[in-house]
Amino acid sequence: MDLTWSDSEQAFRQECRSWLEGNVPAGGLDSGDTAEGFARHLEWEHQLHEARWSVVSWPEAYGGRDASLWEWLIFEEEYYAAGAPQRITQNGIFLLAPTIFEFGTPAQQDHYLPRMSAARDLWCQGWSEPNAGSDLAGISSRAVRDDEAGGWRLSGQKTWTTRGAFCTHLFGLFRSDPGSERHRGLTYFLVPLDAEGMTVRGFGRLDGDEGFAEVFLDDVFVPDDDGTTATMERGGILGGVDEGWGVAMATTSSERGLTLRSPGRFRATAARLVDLARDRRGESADSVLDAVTEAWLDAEAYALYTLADVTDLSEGRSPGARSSYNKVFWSEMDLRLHRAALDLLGAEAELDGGWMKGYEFALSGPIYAGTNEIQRNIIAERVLGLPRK
Amino acid sequence: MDLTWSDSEQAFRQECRSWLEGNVPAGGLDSGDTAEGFARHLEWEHQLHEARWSVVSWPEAYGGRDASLWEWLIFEEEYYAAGAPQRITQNGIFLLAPTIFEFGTPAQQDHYLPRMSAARDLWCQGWSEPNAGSDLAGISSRAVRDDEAGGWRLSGQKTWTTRGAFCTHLFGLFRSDPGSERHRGLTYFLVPLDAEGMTVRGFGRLDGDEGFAEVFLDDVFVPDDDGTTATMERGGILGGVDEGWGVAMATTSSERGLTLRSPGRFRATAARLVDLARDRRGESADSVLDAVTEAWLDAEAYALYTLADVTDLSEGRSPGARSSYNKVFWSEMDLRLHRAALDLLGAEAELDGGWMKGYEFALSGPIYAGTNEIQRNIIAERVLGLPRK
Amino acid sequence: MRFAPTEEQTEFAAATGALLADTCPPSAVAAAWGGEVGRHTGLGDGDGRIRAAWDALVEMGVNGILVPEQQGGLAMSLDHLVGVLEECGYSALPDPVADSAGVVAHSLGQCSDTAPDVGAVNDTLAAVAAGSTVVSGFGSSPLVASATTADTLLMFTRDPTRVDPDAPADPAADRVVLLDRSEVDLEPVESVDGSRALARVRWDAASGACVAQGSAASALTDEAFLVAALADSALLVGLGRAMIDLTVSYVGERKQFGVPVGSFQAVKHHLADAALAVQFAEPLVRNAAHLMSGGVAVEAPGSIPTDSRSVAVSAAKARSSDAAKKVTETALQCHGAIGYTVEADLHLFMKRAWALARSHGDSAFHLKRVRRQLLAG
Amino acid sequence: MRFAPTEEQTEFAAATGALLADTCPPSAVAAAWGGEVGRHTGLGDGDGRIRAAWDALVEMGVNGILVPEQQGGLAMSLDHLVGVLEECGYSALPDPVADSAGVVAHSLGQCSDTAPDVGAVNDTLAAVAAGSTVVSGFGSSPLVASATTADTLLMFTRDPTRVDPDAPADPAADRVVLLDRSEVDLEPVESVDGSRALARVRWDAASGACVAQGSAASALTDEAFLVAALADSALLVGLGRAMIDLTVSYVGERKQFGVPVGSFQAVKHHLADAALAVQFAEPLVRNAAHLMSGGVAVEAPGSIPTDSRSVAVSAAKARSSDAAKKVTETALQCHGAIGYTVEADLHLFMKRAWALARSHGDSAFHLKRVRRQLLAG
Repeated sequence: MDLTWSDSEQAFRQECRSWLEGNVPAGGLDSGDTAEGFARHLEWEHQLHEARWSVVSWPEAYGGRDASLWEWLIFEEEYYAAGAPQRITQNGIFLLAPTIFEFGTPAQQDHYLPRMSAARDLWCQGWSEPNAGSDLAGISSRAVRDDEAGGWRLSGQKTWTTRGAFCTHLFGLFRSDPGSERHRGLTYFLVPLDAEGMTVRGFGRLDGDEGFAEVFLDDVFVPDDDGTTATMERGGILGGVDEGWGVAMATTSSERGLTLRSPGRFRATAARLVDLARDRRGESADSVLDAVTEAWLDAEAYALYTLADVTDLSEGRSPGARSSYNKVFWSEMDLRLHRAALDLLGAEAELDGGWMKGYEFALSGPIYAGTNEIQRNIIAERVLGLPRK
Repeated sequence: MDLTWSDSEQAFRQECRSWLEGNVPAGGLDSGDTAEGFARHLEWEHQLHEARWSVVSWPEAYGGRDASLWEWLIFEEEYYAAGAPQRITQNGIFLLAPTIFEFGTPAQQDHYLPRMSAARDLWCQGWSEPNAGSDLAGISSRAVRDDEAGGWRLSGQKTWTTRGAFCTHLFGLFRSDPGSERHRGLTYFLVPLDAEGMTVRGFGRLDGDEGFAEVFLDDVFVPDDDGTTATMERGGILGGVDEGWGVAMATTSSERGLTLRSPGRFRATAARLVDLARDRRGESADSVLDAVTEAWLDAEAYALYTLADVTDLSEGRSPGARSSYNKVFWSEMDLRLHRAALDLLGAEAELDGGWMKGYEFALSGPIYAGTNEIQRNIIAERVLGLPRK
Repeated sequence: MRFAPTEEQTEFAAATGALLADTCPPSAVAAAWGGEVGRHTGLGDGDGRIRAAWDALVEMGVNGILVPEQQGGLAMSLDHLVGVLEECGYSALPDPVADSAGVVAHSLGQCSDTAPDVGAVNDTLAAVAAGSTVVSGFGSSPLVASATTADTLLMFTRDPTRVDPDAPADPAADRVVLLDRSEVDLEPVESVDGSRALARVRWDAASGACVAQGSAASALTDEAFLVAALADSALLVGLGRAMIDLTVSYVGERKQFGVPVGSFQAVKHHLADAALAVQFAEPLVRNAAHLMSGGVAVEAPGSIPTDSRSVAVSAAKARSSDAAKKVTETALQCHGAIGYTVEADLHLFMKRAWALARSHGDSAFHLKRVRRQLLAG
Repeated sequence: MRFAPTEEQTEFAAATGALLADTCPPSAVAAAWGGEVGRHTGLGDGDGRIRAAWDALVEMGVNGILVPEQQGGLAMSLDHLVGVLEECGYSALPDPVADSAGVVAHSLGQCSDTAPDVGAVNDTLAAVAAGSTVVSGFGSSPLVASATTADTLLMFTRDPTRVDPDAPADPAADRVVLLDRSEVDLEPVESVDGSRALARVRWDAASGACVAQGSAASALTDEAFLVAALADSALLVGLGRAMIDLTVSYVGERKQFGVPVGSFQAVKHHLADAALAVQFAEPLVRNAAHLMSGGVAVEAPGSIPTDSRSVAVSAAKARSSDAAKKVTETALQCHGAIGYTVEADLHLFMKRAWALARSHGDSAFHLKRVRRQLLAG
């Protein structure tokens, strides 16, 4: 065990902290899930990119700093501790980029990644459909081969597309083999939201923000890849035709994807919670102060757990089974953190402030990216080895 | 609403209280699940019977007092509040007797019930088998027809038979139709434990008491009922041949069976818990005192819930769905009560005292009489109406 | 011994439920947020009222349940009212029935002979029965729902949730007054529940019609606070039931992996636990209502000597708040993503529950009150 | 930055685990209760020792992990020991390794130069490394496991769980001494875990060899208490893992309704939750061990200033105790009736967990310690 940071890591932290101190907008930004808020967030993303903080762990060629996993953790800690804005580019960077790194052609990487890091292309995910939520393999949106035009025609409906109303591009799975069922015969498509035949309808999230969208595709054409920029601008395929499931799954469990959610965000929330509790100590019941303490302990435990994961990854060992536990823990911890805050606020909790908004947001954690019920099945079956049937 | 007791109920309570004050053994009795303890408990049961307190709600002819459900509740409250001994006759009185009342012939009723109320026959249940625990319909012990001898021959193995090592009789289900499966083809038998071919092996419960037994049946003969005492002494059948499942189920959901567990026991435990908490207030953490308060609230809520159930029953309405909630609640409440007590005791909790024994006993609550997982399925499917498949 | 509503009470509540099913469907609740019905893209600009429901309830006599006959009321008890309030919760009615017909009617009824300004008290009681909207607030600048549309406000100088029980405030300083809406300073504030039409009320304790002062005001404040917490509890039980029903209905239809979501054991057990919480909260609410109606507590051996009314109400509020909060999270999780939108009705109920669970003392506050009494001796 | 045991530590722990799998199977633990192996019909009359396991551990050097080289030890750290203790927990070893090799060796090592009776301290350290059994107790008449077979007892006058943190005891009154077993008064008492061989120890603080007194004794008491709580935590993590493994194995085989019990979603989720609790307790234990070994805490922005060693140990003990208690109930529920008997091995692990979860401060005590530091500023 050695829980100290190296000199270069310390320097990285210092550089990061200084920049954030000088640049994070005072008072924060409004939600990135409203049209006005999104525009301001976009400016912020451009600012991050210019200072090369938008994708620290990426190669320099794509706008990154070739940062190590440890440095990425440091960046995240500093970012959240500074109260910096939520990342509207997150779905692209965390969910799509690892897939492009692994399955994209060199030309695709060169085309898409710099535009993503610069927040020129803004990606939303197109996994869910009205009848394919938890059951992702239930996808029925289809890709029909058009040999004559040399490409594919996409039709169907995607939904619960976070920030779909404001993004520029969509990535998602489409059924390319019409006779296929379940996981087979799906292809991973990239497609611009301004393509002909595409309709985006924003709708209200729980907190009232227009964060979600339904995306209707009516014969949207995606040309075959000829390696040219002009074609790639009209979309493309990641990995092979009919191999979309494997492509998508390979990176949903990526260490930089959703399973390794950086502890910085939760520790920052925990620190704010402790501040609130100190303010309200005198008027709060013991049970609430205990709940605050438990939630803070959660954040500590999660941070340490993550250090163990990153140690494994950095030393070339797969954390494997361990990572299955992460999503259940962080999503339920996030709820505990926010519940404790609302209980500190008492009658004032219903005011539509940061903690209530944060609670509403946290409520989505146990649902998205595989409900926690599915995650618990995975823990039981794949980690503990209980029988599937 | 009228939460007062009538004059006659008050008088009943007073009579009950006076008798208990004069008769409950000071300092209590040792566990009824050891050989020595059982003998002392048996004396106590005889004492109860002589004063007509063993089965207050039964007809006077069978040793009861024709008490109303309200009076039964009062008796239970007073009994537990007085710290009177656990009832070793409980399995017969709560599980078997309602079945005899409903399905027994008049001769069976006249034979078995007075002997049960007098604690001359001591009944243990023979539901579970090594491969039929939660899945009661998985019973494989069999009853083979012997026309020549005029009766049935029982073989197989029953297990987790509470106090089987000390009882005199067993009631349980046996597969009488060899070609039958699951719930069909079972018959409800009564059989003395001293019958030829019967072997009882006691084994240790979690708390170390020899409370459980395995009962091995090897060609145990049960003669056909000819209405004579001599025959009934050798056992018999309740309800029809091959109709055992319906017979057993009709009364496992009986209001006097396990679903309506009287609140007296839990309120008495809660009162002792509060006493302990007052003693240890100064040295206990807030979270433990909160847990005490929550557990006490559970007992209050359960007592009130039961009053609503008994009101329905007394006025001829079936509490129906409501009663499905009872078992899950009281069994988990019993755990909360005991956990809180152990936490008050801190390092002294591991001493093998009353609270630890009580905790160990409480741990069986969520398992027996249909695990709480099965109970929750029932709530979801039969009460809330969720789809079975 | 009889632990059940009377037949009359059961029928009255059922009639209220039927009336609200007609006049207060989820679309009407959504409309009370303001904006386009069923589409909420921000906080509401509605006034938190469903006039058709209110008028129908007034006509039925609900608002006068606790009002004495002399003032045109039904002179019934809180026992009677809680069944009605459960129905109001069940349909997420945003109108302030609990306040007007509950806290206000009960409080004014307590001092219709003794108030310094008996005239104002009795006029207001009569107005309540006739459909006037009177809401209540505790403390010098409380958050009050529906204040912006209220005719009158019943204000208490002391907020019992803000007082250290180890150092109780001076009873002589307490004062209770009736104020016209024009006499107070209203600052509308955004609640997570847009139909709450929440406002912060600032007021001058020296103004208005005096209902009680000194020790009488102190006793009245404690009493009114108990009624307020009890009324919230009844609403929360109704909200809990409604969310369970909504969810059961949804998961019975929604299919994933080729089967209804409701057939998964995890979903079944989540909902069974939610139902358990509501089931065992309700008797505490009914018991508290009975005691607050002057009923005698159940006598049982070994009962802990407590101020049974106060403990009973705190028990009801603690458990109904916890149950309702638990149900919101269960309902949302079982709905999945659709529950996380304002396209589904669920959010109307959840947000109300979040607000009420913490109004007039949250579960932690009330648990502490119970603990204090229970472990004091 | 590196949050993982060294390769050497991992290998040492694995070797310990392999050794214990041989020498400390459940049947041996059952035998340590006394009575017929595998049949417990009452509390044990065994002495709570598995000599073969103890001797093998001594030979391997486990008992001397914390003992300085001059006294024949390995002069390693608590970092090293916790991995070994997790293995001891995993096999439910009843022998007092945590006490002898942990609390005692660490405490005596802290004052091998400064103790009033340096000779006794160093002799005892050497004896520990060589396999002598030394156990510890806090307070004037503590419960001490394995006291009846111990050669020596390290006794602390102050029990930190019994002191009101608002009115700390007078440090000058503290005293720490070493006593031969013959110098104390042992009253065997029944523990729920028959292999604990528990006794109440009454002793005279003026007797024995003085290890520390006054402020040095006070500091040593606090330090020893942290090590004791940490050692319990490591054992609890091991016990938790063992019970999960036992249960997974059982429910994979046991069939009901024609399928393995482990295929029911409710059972899966129970076990997933149990595993989650243990997974996220373990890093807290490792972190606490690191800090107690002199390691520096992770630096992160916005960290709350706390006494990091004390908070880290309390965090570890609180979470490992809660996790282990949760696992006992889950394991029993998933086993069903067989778990409720002494025929299954499970009870040996559960009962140990119940005892250790509440020794040296239970989760409520340690949570309060964390809360006090966290919310003080």
